[in-house]
Amino acid sequence: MSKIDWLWLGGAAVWLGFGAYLVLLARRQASLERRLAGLETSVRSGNDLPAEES
Amino acid sequence: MDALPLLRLGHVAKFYGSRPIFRNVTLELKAGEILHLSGPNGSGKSTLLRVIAGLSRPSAGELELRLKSGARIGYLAHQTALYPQLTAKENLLFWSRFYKVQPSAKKGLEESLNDALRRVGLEKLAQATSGTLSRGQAQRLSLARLLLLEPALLLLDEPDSGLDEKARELMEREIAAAAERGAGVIRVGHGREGVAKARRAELRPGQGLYFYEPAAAPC
Amino acid sequence: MLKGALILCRKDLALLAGRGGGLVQALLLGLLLIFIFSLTRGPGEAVSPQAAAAIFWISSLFCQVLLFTALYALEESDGQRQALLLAPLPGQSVWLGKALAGLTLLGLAQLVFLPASVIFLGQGMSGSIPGGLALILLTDLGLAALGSMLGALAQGGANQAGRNGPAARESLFSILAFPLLLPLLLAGIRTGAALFAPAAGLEDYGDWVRLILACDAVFSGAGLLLFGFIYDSRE
Amino acid sequence: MRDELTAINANRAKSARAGAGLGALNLVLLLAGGLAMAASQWAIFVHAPEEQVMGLTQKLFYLHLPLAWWGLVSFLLAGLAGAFYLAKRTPGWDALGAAALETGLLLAGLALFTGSIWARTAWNTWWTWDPRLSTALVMCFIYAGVLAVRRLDFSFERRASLSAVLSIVAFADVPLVFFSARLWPRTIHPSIVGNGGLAPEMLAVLLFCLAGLGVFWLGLVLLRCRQALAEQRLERLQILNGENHE
Repeated sequence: MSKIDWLWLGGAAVWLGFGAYLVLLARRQASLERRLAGLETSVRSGNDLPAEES
Repeated sequence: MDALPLLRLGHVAKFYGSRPIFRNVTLELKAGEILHLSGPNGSGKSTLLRVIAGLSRPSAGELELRLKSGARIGYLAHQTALYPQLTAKENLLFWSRFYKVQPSAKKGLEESLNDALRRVGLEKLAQATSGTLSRGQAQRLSLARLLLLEPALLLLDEPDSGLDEKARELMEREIAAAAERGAGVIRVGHGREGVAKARRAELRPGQGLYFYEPAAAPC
Repeated sequence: MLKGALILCRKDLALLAGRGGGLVQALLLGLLLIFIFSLTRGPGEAVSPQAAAAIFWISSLFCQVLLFTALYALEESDGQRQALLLAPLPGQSVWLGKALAGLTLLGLAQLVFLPASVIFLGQGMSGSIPGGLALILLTDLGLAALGSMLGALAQGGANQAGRNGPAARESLFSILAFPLLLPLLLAGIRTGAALFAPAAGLEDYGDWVRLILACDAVFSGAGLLLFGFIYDSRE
Repeated sequence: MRDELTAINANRAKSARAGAGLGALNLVLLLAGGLAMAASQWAIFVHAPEEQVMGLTQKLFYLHLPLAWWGLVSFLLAGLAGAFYLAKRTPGWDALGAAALETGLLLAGLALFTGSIWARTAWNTWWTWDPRLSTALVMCFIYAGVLAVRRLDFSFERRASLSAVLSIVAFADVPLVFFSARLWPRTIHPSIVGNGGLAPEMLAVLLFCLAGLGVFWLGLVLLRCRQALAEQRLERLQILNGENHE
């Protein structure tokens, strides 16, 4: 592995790392939205929803 | 009895997350008064006691405690707060050390420990490790732990659960004695047992406290 | 604050050192580690002072894991923590009481680990004994300050710890304690090595002592300021 | 009784409106950050002169330093968010804390990876007791531990309080780790990675990379923070639905 290869490896790792994290976030967001939507319909009407305790 | 109430609750509510446990609880308790609190399971009686004891923050409403400085709160929960490997007397000794237990009158600390054990009928089991006590005995030892501190406010969560007849009498006598001494008592229980003198209230889910007239015989 | 802490500490020592098996169990684990690590040296080979000091401190750390989880488990068996919160003492005195108890128990255990290291790992004690022991105690202060904090942390809310189970408590304590305590571990190893056999070079231990004092200050400060937030049952 | 509910629903609507505003800002930050980093990649190779001693591998430095720097800033943010949560107990601070922790761990991890490649090319060993490298490693262990605590099954307040306290303690521990790592190698003079004298162009490129990653990092933290707020909302709804009874 010559020096230039290491450089490529380093650069690629950083971009791949960010990419993988963004994909992970996107997937988690999708499942969150699906479950939120499911829950909101089964809970009584939205505006009568007590929020987090003070 | 001084006119000012010992304890005042105004529209107190408690949520778990966003699920209401109890709402709109308003109550005034004077020194020397006993309140018998009943209500269906899950109506939040135990949680209300925890809120009054200061172990749990109310989600809404005000809670006002007028305790003279140094006055203490005694909270008897289902859990006894006893160390299984310590003997009955050592348990009392440990908990009493946190409170400046002035041996009443000329009696020494040793004397007041024995006295506390005698009042709950455990004087013979002083050296028994509390792990070997039965549920009822442990409950009485835990009550002794509280009586030793002569609390100004006594909160009892089903104090007579698991007690036999004789132990129940001892318990009632001690609660009445505490009230005589000027302590405010709130005891949670089912049904109508307990001294007639007590005020009665029912914690109804979502509506707060419903007070029975002392004369009326509740169901 | 100190009065409440001392009452608690006395009770804990009576329970863990006296009746309960808490101290014995932690002691055995440490001894076992020292013995097992002694297998790393071939017959006749000597273990370097630094390696021996590292083994000594690693055993002390594992011993501390058991001690502090046991110390805080005492208050979880039947609602004792709730009663402690109702007692008229500031939250920090629970932290201080448990830290003092843990420090005493760890010290007792180390009184056995030290000779064990000399025997199993073939070490002399040619460094300055009083100086070395003082440094061990100073390092233990930091270990106990953070250990008492992490012990409370693993206890969960009213009964949440139950849901995570005791195993979660010990592992949680370890995965947080070891990296956080690394500076103390390094300092302990380097000064410990000097106790076993003072290195020829004039290594300046002043820096290490200053580091140990800094760790003690940071961890004690964290205990005093932050303990109240994690040791309450006021959901 | 009515006012109690309306007050609660009022701040719920407020956070919903804020959520929408954040969405737009978030997108801008992420895009701008991404573009800036791409541009910096170009600048590293074209604009920055090649360093005589280490040659090409020195260019990895333009990536490694910003990662380590913003990772540290992330952990500082997590500590501050923790302090604010303990003071104010509003769930928003916990969400920001969680976002900062996770993003910080990602950046520190990448910094560690590029750092070890740097060590590999500079001293052809994967690991040396370079103070910054070992501090980054220990920080990764500590913050991975903190994130593990967040995944345990605690009530919301419990998890938030524990995470806040740990974030503060962890950040206070970083300088201690750094100094001990510097003292540890027996060599008296600590090995300083040669980033002392930087040619002006190099410095310009470095600052550009730093700024680019900074914008991207901010976008990342905001994105994760909004997701944490959604997770909190989900948890509340589940409780309301009685899915996990007390």
